[in-house]
Amino acid sequence: MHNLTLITFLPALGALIVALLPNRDERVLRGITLFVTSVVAVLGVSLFCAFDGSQAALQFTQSVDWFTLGATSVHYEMGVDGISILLITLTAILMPFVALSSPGHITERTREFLVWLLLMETGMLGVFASADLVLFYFFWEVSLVPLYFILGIWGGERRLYATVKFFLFTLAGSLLMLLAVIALISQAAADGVLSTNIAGLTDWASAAPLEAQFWLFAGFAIAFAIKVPLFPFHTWLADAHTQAPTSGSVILAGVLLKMGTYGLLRFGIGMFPAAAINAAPLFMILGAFGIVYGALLAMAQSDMKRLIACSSVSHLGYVVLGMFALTHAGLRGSVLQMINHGLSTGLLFLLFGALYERRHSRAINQYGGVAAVMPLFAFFWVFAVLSSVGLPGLNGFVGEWLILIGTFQTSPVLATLAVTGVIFGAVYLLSATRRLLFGEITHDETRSLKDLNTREVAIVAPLCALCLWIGVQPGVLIEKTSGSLDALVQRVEDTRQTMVVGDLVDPRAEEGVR
Amino acid sequence: MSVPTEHLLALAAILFAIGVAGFFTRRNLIVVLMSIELMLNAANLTLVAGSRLHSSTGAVQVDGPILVIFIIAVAAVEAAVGLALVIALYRQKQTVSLDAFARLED
Amino acid sequence: MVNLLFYAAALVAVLTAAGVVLARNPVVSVVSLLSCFGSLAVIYLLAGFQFLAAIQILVYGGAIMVLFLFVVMLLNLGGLSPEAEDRDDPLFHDRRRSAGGLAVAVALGSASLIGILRGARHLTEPTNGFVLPAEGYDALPALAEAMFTRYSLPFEAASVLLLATTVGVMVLAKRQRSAPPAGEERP
Amino acid sequence: MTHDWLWLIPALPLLGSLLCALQHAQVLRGRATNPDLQPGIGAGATAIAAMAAAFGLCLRGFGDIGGETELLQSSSWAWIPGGGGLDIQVAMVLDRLSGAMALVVTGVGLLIHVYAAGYMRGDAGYAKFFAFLNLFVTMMLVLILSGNMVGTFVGWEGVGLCSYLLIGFWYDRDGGSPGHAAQKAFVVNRIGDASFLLGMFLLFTTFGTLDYASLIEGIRAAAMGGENSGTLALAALLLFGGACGKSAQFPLFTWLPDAMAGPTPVSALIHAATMVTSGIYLVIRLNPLFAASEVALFLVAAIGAATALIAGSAALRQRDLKGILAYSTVSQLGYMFLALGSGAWVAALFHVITHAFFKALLFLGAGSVIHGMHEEKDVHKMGGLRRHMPRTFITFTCGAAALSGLPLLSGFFSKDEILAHTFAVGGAWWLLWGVGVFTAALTAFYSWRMVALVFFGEERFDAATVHPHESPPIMTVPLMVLAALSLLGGIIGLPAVFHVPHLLGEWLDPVVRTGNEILEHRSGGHLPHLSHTMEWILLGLGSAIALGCAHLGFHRNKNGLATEEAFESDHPKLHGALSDAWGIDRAYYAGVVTPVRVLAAFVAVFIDAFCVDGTIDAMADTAKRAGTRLKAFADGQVASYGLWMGGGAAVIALLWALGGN
Repeated sequence: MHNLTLITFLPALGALIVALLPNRDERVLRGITLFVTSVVAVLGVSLFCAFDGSQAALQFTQSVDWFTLGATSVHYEMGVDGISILLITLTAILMPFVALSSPGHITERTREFLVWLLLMETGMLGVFASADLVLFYFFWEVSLVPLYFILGIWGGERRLYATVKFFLFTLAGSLLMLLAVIALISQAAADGVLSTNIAGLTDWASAAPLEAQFWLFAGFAIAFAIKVPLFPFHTWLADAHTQAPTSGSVILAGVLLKMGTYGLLRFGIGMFPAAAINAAPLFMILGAFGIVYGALLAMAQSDMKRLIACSSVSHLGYVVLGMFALTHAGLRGSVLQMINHGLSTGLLFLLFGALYERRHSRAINQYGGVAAVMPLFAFFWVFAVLSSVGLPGLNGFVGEWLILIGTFQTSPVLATLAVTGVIFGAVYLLSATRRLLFGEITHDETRSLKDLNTREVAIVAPLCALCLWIGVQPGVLIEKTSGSLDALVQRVEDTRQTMVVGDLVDPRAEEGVR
Repeated sequence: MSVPTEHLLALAAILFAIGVAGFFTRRNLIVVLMSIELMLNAANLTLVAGSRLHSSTGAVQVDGPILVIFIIAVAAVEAAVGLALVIALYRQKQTVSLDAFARLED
Repeated sequence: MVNLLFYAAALVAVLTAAGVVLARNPVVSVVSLLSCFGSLAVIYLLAGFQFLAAIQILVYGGAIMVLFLFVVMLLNLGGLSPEAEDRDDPLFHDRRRSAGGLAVAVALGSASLIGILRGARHLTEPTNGFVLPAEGYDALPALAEAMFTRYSLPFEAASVLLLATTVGVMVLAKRQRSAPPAGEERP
Repeated sequence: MTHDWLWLIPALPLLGSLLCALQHAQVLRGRATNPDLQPGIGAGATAIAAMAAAFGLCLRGFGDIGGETELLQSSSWAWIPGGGGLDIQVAMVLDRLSGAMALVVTGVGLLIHVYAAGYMRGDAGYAKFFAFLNLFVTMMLVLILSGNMVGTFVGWEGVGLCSYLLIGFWYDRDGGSPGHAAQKAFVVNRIGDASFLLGMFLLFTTFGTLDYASLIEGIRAAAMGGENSGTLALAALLLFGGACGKSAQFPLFTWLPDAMAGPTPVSALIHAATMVTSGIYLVIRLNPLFAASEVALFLVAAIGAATALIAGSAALRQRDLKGILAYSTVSQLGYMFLALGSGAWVAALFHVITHAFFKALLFLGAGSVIHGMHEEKDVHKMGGLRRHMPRTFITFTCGAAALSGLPLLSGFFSKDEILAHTFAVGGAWWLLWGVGVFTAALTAFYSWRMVALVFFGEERFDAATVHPHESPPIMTVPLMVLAALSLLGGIIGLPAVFHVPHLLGEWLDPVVRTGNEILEHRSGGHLPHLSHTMEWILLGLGSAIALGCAHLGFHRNKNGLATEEAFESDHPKLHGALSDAWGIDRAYYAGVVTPVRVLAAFVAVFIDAFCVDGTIDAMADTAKRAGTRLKAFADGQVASYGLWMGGGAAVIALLWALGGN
């Protein structure tokens, strides 16, 4: 029942069916897609429920020999820990809604779109579920391709520029990571670690000499930083988000960016704790800077999708900041914030997508007074905005709060800088909301807008409910990840103990030792 | 015959160079194909020279001649296919000049 | 004496090879090449490879060159228009390319020669001359045995290749004959 | 023993809010486009019932505490398991402080709900309004009743949200200015909230807990031991920053006058009686923290006095009836902080309570006037209304009298207690006392100017189009109740010279004991104290100033606009500064808002688009240009490809031949 391979490859199977089905009726194809993604969602949730959060070890593991690279054997190995279980569940839950939203904005080449969508899900689930480095890299690349097509075929007017930019950026990151992967595997093999199993490599890498750790960490970290994206690698995101169709934006914000933060956590910090401790100040500064920088960018935007994209930069700054605070609270908040950002930004994109389908304009000043004609839309929009700005009681708050308090424990200065993000977040999102929803109706086209229909409500209402539930009961999620994160913190602390206090250690680490 | 091996090799090198020159300077596809044959023969000659050197101590080794035979077979194949293509191209463009086939997609 | 014969054959081979490349008329090229192959066959024979010499004459001279000649004839004596023939002067038309080609050829040739001459001292030539078995270096029994044992796989591959070529060439020719007019009309 | 029914206090209004929201959804579904909607009283009744039930529960809880049990506590809600010793569990705690506050919130809130049921009748968003209003009360109760700071923060931001929603309730009116006002309120509140967050983090890293009970233990130990004094002062100031945002203190008060764009009951409930007092609540709750630092205390008092003066003077020249009340509210909140900064915790809460009565009354009365005048807010276009709306007139005047501190009314006692305390602290506080007294004079003046302009003099409105009328009983009855409370509310805190017990002081004693002990400890064993004679003198002075200035304010304005116009032409600059609240709002725009916008544009256009993205595009362009150059080599000539290949081979061959052996 709890079979990772089944969950991962079910969408691919669905893609095959959709691709080969002779039936040309789009509704049937969409129905199949929705069904497959829903089944995956159910499986994902049941996996989530069955997961034991108090354990740090991988669960639901599966392993089959795959091939050998020289003396090193590569396995097809799947398994989830407390971090990936959340992201798998998020992916599985988000996809049916994306599939359900697609009739609104995908009107041509539907079959192809659905095939890419399903393949994408397999890629993303695979990234989170793989327990072998080579397999991870394989899925990482697999997940890249479908978005390339979704962006390039169904995107906006400047889609080619955005697509090429997205592809080049992520490819550059991937190649860097490939280098690091190869270096890691060969160096580990030289030490007699003859398997690409992530757990085994982690054991080797975390005990490796600092210099080796440093270079490998740099390779992985830059690759993931591009994906996250951290300043200064963030510019692809705004273009990609702006040009992508709604479903593309949702997947991008909801899951794909999380691959970067997930990687940073699992491979950056998990594998190379010593290097991570040394690099932590840099990443914390980048994260805190990203929060403010993204917020300032968002304030200056007149294009709603671009604004949401810039807010993603800001939100992911929180994730990175909390992660590299390397405290219990910071890490928990960081993981939770990944989920939260996926939900609330996904919601914003879905909602604005619904509006875009009606008016075909992304410019905020083309709207105004929408609340009067679309009260339901206004309700859900404000809800999503509040979730995004971190209102207590909704999901965003818990993550942000934990990140901030975790950061405060290591660096009060950066926490103070990050707290300004709380203010700026309110400024740009509420200002956009005001210009979108409030005031008098300024465009006649707005007057005839229809409120959300049943399908659209069916997309956003459950996600809003989820936001509320996480805000009220975040413990359910946090408990699942606590085992893994505690082990991670333990590893970091152990590393601090053993690290020579001196040349390469920053003062903070010395404090930790003390 | 007591010609030193390097003289055979030198001859092969000269023939090969002449083949290369023809290959690069001529436009007529048929002549180009012939230049290729010339180069292949130069290669054959080096094999023969080497084989003679190795077998000269008494223990005959036939690897060289066998390779030559294979090369001749492949050369025949190449000539056949090449010439068939030449004919096909000629039918399309009424010429066998390389200049006419500059663009790969044509 | 035998050596002298070799040098004579070598000279003929070089000259005819040059003729292949320099002749404007393809028919002349074909005939030159034929003579070149003939002199190479002589050299093989002199070097003690009777069977190869025979093959050289039979396959190259008998089959391949006839094929070339056939095509040249079929394509109306070379198939080049007079202007194209003018342009096909290997030395004086399009000097840039000619110069490039010649430079490459000279460079390759001289590199090979230099390499050969510099490497010659490492060759361990038999001190008391070449021992030539009566049946030559490519005695048929040995050749056949190797061909059907150690080299059976390449041998079979070669036969498959030949078969495929036969079929392929026929298809190429056939397709051209029954090709739709659209293909013919293309500029 | 746990009292889980405490959860019901916030839960009931929440339930009411949900029911109202459902009704609103029904309205939308049924007749979403009909503007002449009359949804009846269903939603209002639901909301009022929820409020009444909550009030009842608060009363019950209030009755339970005071005897042997000083506080009731519910079982906790396991909220955020943060790991590493951070485990947030929120429980509802009803102690003497939260009990008193909850009683005011639900009691005054109940009256305002009743009033609103009449005021909002006929509005298309009737049910929605009550959904928001009930949600607000929920959040306010969460703020008050939470047993730890995180729970308080939930309510803290929650009331901010409801304030946002209610200010922007009529988002499509007045050219969208309510939307702007709502946004401003939320953002300015968020600035305070950010400060609150930092203060909370600092307390957590210092004491390892966020539960009030254990925090106060920790602070007490630290303050008595003289440890961490810098940290304590910093935490106090950060939390005070949060309080400044929520309670509209200088320099963060500018949102409150704008917030009057919301419906009037909202102004009464949120921006006068309850939400804006949460900053005072927080300081009283953490009184040991503030008591531990002289700097923090003085800053609180100084900011309070400055705010009182700035806003009190601004109220003098407002023409918008609600604007006068808004600035008055800011000014009175300043008084409360002045009290807190003088260590007069009880006096602050006393003023919170009396202010809730008379300011709610004044706002509701103003609403009644505006309602009767067909949404006219300019006091210059009113006048002589006492004949048209007698009940509103009488009650409103009661409120104004209490506000201006006429002797023996509620405002008199609470304000006097504050000033007496400030005076008693001495030192630099004497200056603040002077400011307080001056502001008291201003208060009396503008209160009676307002009464005179609205209800006396000739009728300055166009009688042909405007027909002033008295409001229905559903609106006037709450006014009467509040008027009674405003007049008599002072009895809970009579001064010591009257030789009767200070009821509120005795009641709150357990809450403020620790703070007072720390104050005593710091000042070497004696709390500031006034002799009875001095207290009599201060009382007399207060009465004289109030009466005199009230007289001045009333008589100068009761006969029309002559005084107003004369002042405006005589002192145009002063008039401009006052009606503009000393230009602080504009200074904000010039000093903060515009620079941030410019910075954002600079970052977006120059740094991001030009520098960062430009670098990347330039890299791409370079690659492209190089490609264009290299394209020349790929001319499609097989021969030239071959030539290149051959050339390469030749070079390699030459290298091989010439190099090595």
